[in-house]
Amino acid sequence: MNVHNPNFLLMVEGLTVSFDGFKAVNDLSFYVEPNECRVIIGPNGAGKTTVLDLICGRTKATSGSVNFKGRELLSMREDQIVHAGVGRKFQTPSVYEDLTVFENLELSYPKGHSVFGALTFRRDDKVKTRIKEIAETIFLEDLLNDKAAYLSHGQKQWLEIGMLLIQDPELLMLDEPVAGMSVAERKKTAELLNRIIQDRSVIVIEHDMGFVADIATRVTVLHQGKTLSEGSMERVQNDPKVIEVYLGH
Amino acid sequence: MESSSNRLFSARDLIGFAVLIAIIFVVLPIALDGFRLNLFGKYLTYAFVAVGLVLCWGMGGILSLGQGVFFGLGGYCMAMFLKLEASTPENTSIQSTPGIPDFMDWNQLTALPAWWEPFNSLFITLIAVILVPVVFAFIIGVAMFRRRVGGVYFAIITQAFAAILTILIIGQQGFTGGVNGITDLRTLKGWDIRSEEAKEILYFVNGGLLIVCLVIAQYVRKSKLGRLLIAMRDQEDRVRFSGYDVASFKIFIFCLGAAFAAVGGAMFTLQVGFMSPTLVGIVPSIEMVIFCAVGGRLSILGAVYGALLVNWAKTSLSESFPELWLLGLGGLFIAVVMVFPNGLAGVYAEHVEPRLMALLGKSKAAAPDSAANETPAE
Amino acid sequence: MTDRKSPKTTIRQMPEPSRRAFMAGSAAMTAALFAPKTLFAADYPTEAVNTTGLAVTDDTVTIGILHSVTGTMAISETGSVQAEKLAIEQINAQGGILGRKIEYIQEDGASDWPTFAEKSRKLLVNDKVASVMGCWTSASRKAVLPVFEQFNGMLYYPTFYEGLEQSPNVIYTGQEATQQIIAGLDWVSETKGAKTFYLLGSDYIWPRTSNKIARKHIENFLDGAKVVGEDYYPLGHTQFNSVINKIRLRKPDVIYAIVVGGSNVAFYKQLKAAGIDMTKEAPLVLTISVTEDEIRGIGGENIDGAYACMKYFQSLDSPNNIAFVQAFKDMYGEDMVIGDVTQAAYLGPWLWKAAVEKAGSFDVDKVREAQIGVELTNAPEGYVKVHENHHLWSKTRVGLAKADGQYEVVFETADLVEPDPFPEGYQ
Amino acid sequence: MFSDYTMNELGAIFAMQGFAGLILFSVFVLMALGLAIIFGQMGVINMAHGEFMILGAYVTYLTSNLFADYLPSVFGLYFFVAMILAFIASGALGLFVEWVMIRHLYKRPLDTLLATWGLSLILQQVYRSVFGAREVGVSIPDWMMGSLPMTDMIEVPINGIFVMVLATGISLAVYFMMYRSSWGLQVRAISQNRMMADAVGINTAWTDRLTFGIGCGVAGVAGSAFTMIGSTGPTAGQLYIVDTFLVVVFGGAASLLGTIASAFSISQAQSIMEFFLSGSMAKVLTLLTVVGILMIRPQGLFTLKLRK
Repeated sequence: MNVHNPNFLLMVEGLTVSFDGFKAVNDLSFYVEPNECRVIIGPNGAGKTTVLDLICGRTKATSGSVNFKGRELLSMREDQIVHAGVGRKFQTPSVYEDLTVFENLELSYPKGHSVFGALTFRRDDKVKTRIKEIAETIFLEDLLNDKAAYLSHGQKQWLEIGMLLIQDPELLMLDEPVAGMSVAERKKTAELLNRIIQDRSVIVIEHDMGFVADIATRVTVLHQGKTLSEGSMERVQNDPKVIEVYLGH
Repeated sequence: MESSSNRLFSARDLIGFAVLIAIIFVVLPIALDGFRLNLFGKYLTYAFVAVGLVLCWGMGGILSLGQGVFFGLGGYCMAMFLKLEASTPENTSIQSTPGIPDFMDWNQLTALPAWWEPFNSLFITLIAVILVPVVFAFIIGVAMFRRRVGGVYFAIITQAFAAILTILIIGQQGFTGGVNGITDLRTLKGWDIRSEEAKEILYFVNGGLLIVCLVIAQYVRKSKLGRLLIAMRDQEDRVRFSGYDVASFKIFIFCLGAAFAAVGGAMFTLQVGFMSPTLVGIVPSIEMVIFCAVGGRLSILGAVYGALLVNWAKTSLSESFPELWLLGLGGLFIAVVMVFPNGLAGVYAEHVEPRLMALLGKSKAAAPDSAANETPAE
Repeated sequence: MTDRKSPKTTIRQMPEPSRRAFMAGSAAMTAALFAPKTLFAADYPTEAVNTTGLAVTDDTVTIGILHSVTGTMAISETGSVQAEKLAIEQINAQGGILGRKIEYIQEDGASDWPTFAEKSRKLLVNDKVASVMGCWTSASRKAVLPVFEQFNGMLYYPTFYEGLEQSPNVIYTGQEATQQIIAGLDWVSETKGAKTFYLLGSDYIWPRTSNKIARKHIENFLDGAKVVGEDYYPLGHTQFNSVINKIRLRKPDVIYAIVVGGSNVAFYKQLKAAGIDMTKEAPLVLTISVTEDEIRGIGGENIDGAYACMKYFQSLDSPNNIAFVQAFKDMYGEDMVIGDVTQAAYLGPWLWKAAVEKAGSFDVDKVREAQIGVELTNAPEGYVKVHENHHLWSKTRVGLAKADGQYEVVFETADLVEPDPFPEGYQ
Repeated sequence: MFSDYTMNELGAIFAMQGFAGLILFSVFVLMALGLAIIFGQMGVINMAHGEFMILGAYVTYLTSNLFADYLPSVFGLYFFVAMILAFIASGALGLFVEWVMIRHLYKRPLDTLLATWGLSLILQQVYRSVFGAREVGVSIPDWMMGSLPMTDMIEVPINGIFVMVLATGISLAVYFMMYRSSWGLQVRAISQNRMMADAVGINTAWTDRLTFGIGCGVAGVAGSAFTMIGSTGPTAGQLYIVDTFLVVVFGGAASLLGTIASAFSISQAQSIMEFFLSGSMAKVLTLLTVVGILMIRPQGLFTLKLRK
């Protein structure tokens, strides 16, 4: 079961978590290929965010297995999972409001992550160049010295995406990246996401169907902690079970 | 900003440090007589703790109500050495067992306990002053932070440690001197620490060590670790998912705070001439937090002024209005929390500095005057 | 039986000459208090009586009062401050010392030992006070002791304490442990036939040392008596049901209690509630830590029937004491009570005055020398005399606690008990 | 150590020791209930908890004096009046403190700790100025000071029974308020999701104030009851604070049942150890055990597993 199939980057098998008897995720299995963009959809309370929490170690699973490039993630600490190559963006933008945009990105730069490393970390040209590069990608190159607290909601979302990009993860997990954005921001974000998902695997939770259709390689529909349907956007949209619980209401 | 914050001292920091150094090494020694200077030396030992709290609490969000434990452990290590030196067979000839500390004799001990033996050596003592509290902090830190205990729970558990250590020291009086503490300390390697010159020299040594600690604190603050602490305080999960082992950073900063407190404790013993469990307990530990809060929980220099101001106010208020002192201290706690959450440093940054800038147009001329406002005038 | 009269343990008598002096001097000294011979400052020029730069002017002399006015110890130390101020006022009313009025600087030790050390330094170094009345706990005394020795100050310390100390810079106006303990144990053994003792105390040096002395005395010098239990609780502990059960199990004749502070209140209330009736003979309670002051907190009805052993009780029926109690109440109110320590604190300024006048100087070295052998014949507790070990010769008394919060004196030693801060048989 | 005693004696002692443990348990429950409400439901750390208790004790003292002066015939009953007055006085002070101070600090729990510590210093000084530095003696009605002989060996202190009955009564009252009243529902709703509670029309400001007031009032009743067993002085409240917090934290802050279970285990452990060891070491060992367990299980004995 734990043998890694090189066809898949991530293998989730039999994943279950129970909160005082309530099974938020129940015997869930799915597989993500390299360079695939998987979108998870489902009604509220289906367990979408919990699945991401389980993969990145934020919530401890009751049973099951999450295999990433041959390594079992369930027994690893959050920071070790990050170093293994998994990046996670939260639903509400979580950036360091007391620090500048530059410092936000710098903290995510994949160097100096031990105590000693952090004490001796030098802000050299390589670091600066890389931060500028990322800042341009996320449309914040002019705001590098502003405190993150002063950014708009959409800009904070971008900043958080940028903080993930600088880590250059192989698997990127995004929880509702366009929620709460204006139409213009949403367009820009879609453009941004389309660019950054090119050379990595991505798992996205999203409600906006137009957006989903735009980016998804495959779609997984969750319902009450289980897979209801899986496949291409077209196939899922035409699945009567899905229409019943989610799309049709 | 990118470039300036990369340097250890910005121009503003430099001025701040220069002013503090001038106050500690020039203004106070000139303005104060020997007695008052020794008092300010004592206040400055609390500043070590307050600076450590700025790093732990202000920046890292870890509120320890047990800093007195580390202050006390450092102080006790130092006191044990000095007590052994003071307990020569000649000085203690009246005892049934000459040559051991007096309180051991009163408690029927007839030989020095084995764990006192290393404290015959100054070298080992100096190592122990730092190491014992740091190891203790490390054990607490690993146990608590690995299990993600934080916030109020951490505060209450550290408070319990302060209570436990106090009861233990008092209960084991044959080994610790009990409620009296370790008193009547006389010489350090033959040098009489009670004389006026010694007290003056100790004051300057104390000031020097404080500056060293401040520079270390400044380095930590300016390093990436400093920014990480703030990041952890506000968005612990985000830091974790940026690939940091949050617990190890918390353990580090908690141990660093403990080390600072321990140095303060050892200097306290040297300057005041004794160590007692009243400096270990809950009340002094909470008072140390208030020194930090009054100075400004985010400003390492502010913490020093906070420790000086509160203690100076305590001494002078309790000289003239002993009954009012508690009301004043209580009011100060509430005022700092409710009205000035950033303490003196916040008041300075928000009100004093901009006005001075506007008045003088130049920061260089402005800083010394304004810092003087923060300093208790004597 | 032969052991009992071992020279180390019996209550030693005053040396004969002193006793004669006492008899003869008694009347004269009493008169001195009420009709003092007036000394004029002009006869004692300042530069002659003060060669070491103390705070002495042509018409005033400044002393220090150093007690806790705030913090947990304020409860106990308030009485001492009041007594010292009363003594100073009375001395001033009689014309002061060497024609100089006493002024005082009061400092608050705030129940915090480093603060005591700091304030004592201030009093001695900055204020140059001629002497200090102060301290209550042993810890505070230990903290200030090196300061007094370094700057050659003079401290009058009022509390009964554990002994094991004899500083040239302290006059101990309260009893040291052997003075207070042994007479009481002998009394309870002789008159009550007590054989078994349960020792109990708050966990710090005074109760532990006192119980150590008590245990040695019980085991070595009381015939067939033994200690059946010994227990210590942290300061401020308020739950004594477990120890009360232990006491029931061991059935001692005497519960020997040295509990202090707030714990006292809890202990006696719980003892009473547990049905241990102290007015009955066994077990009886003998304490050395409850003065009339403490009873106010405990409540007289809760300690009714217990015995206390100390040198002074407010109910002492002598003209000296009646006058003292009246003066105290006139100054501080009718509802005031006076305990052993309060009375001992009252002695401080008087002892110092006597020594200064004997020396004809305020200089600490001369006062110290003159202090030895100084007598007060009209002290509230009766006759006292300063021993060369800086403690006082004094009588020890046993009082029976009454529901009204006073003690009835049921026993007093025939002779003055010699202070013995380093008792050899008890180490 | 038991060889000298008969089985009969030993049985009696163990029975009484068990009872001593139960009294200690009741004392802990009384101390901790008020704090459990405030800390558990509101997340506020009230370091002045002990001073609220002492306020109740002083109210009891005043009431006893009043009865002794004006109603000596019914003096035996004053205690019940005193407890109600203590609840009202401490509760009213609690309401006031919440309004002036606490409500501004809900987002900063660590700061409530500092501010309430300041409050405790102020209250101590006020007590000292009003009632004097000395402890006051509260006269307890005679019927409460004594013991009931169960067998010729076993005696049970009446005030112990009183404390136990009171602890049970107040626990039940708090339980019904928290889990059977609409106020309790509101409090629990707020503690779980303040914004949502606000949105569905719960007057969160008033509910908070009332919660804080009731927590303080319960502390006042506890203080009133403790005049039977402890001392009443300006600084007496400080004695309770560490024990109280440990009981609440050890139980798992949000759980009333946890507080009671933790009070039970800590009191039994302490009471048993006190019997075999010296009191000081028993205390140290108890505290160390509690802290040790908290390190292994920081969430306390009872917690809800929540989905973050």
